[in-house]
Amino acid sequence: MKATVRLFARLSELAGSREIELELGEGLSAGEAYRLLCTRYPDMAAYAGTVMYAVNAEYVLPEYPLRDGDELALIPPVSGGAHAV
Amino acid sequence: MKATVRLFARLSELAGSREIELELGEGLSAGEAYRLLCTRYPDMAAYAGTVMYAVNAEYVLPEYPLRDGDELALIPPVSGGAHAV
Amino acid sequence: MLFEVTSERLDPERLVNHVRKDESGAVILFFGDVRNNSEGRRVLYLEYDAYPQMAEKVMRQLAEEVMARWPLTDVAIQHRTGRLEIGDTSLLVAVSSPHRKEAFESCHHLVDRFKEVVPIWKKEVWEGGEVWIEGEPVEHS
Amino acid sequence: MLFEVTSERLDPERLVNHVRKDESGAVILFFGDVRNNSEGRRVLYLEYDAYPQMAEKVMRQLAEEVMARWPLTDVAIQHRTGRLEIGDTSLLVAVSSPHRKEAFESCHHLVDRFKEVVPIWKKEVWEGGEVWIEGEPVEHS
Repeated sequence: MKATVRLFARLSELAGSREIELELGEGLSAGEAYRLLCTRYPDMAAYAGTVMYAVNAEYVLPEYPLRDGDELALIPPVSGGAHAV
Repeated sequence: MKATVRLFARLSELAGSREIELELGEGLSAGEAYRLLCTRYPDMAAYAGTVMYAVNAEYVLPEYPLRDGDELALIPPVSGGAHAV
Repeated sequence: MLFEVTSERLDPERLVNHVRKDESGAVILFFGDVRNNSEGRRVLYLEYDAYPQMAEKVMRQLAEEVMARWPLTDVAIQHRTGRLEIGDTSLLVAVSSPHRKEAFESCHHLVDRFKEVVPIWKKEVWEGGEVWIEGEPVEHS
Repeated sequence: MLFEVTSERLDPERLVNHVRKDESGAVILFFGDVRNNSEGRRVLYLEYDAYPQMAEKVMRQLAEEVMARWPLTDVAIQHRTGRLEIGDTSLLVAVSSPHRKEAFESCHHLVDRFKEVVPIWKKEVWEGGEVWIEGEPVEHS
């Protein structure tokens, strides 16, 4: 099955891309997909304790099983709003 | 000596005027000037417990002695800002 | 700092531009608007009276009070007088500061204090009656 | 309600007009502006990245959260993306309610929650370096 992984901020810089198509084994979880990406982009492993997961624009737990066509987003700690306010 | 008394809101309606020139005895206090006005406009007496005094645009105590040329303002309880917010 | 009592329509953009500085990360703008009801009465319009010279002086004192208590970058206040319709803005308070917490707290405090001490009065006009409001009504939330 | 992530300059007037209703006596508008310094560094500009579809969804969830907790009349939120200069506004939050207390409390809460969960990120660029900010820095006041 296929999933699209969306990357933002530093994660997209590490991958050199904002969107990656992944070919995955059936029932692979969001967290497993992230670890798979870490084998391609080892610097992403620094986010192991802090990255959050969203599937189809909703936060999910790392155990969430992906389905064909899902959009998985890797969410590093957010920092919207103004500057240190 | 002379003082100008400024009236606002309901007090100006009771006096039918926003500004009154008062001829006063030397050293009369702000509170005494108010009681003098109450003899002319008896309905003003309802404000005895709540009216505040300002002389030359600064809040003062009722005992404050007026001087010639002072501008005395009788300040009913204020209600600026929006509507019951 | 900017303090104004005016019979003109208030100008939120001007206040915000006035308080915004390069070192301010947060600006809070409070609008006090005329509501369509008060204690169950359907309000038609409000009429504001003021002692403008004194009101501007007291506004400045309040601003100095909060600037001494919170690390703010600037404060501006405008109040309108005369007849105001439903939805019109009677009071604008703008506060800027490096961090948001101080901006929220000080702006809230400023509005509370404004209603206690600034010599401005409103008259409510509803169908079949009117009354000068004296003192701030208790909040029913 | 109105929730937007946009690369355009934000529009405070539109947000205020959106949340203002005949029964709202208070409107609070929060501006998150780009400051010229951060932890001692002189900031040149900021760059914002976002996951817009999800950000707008999360903003709506936050708004529903506060509307359930406080008696508000409406909420609107806008966030800007791309390169922002010192003094530019990155975040606008507008809240309206019949009484001011609820407006202040809920707007403050909304901004706090926004910075915890909405998928938006900023990169600080200063002379000789840049860094993606991850998580909200601790406030030094």
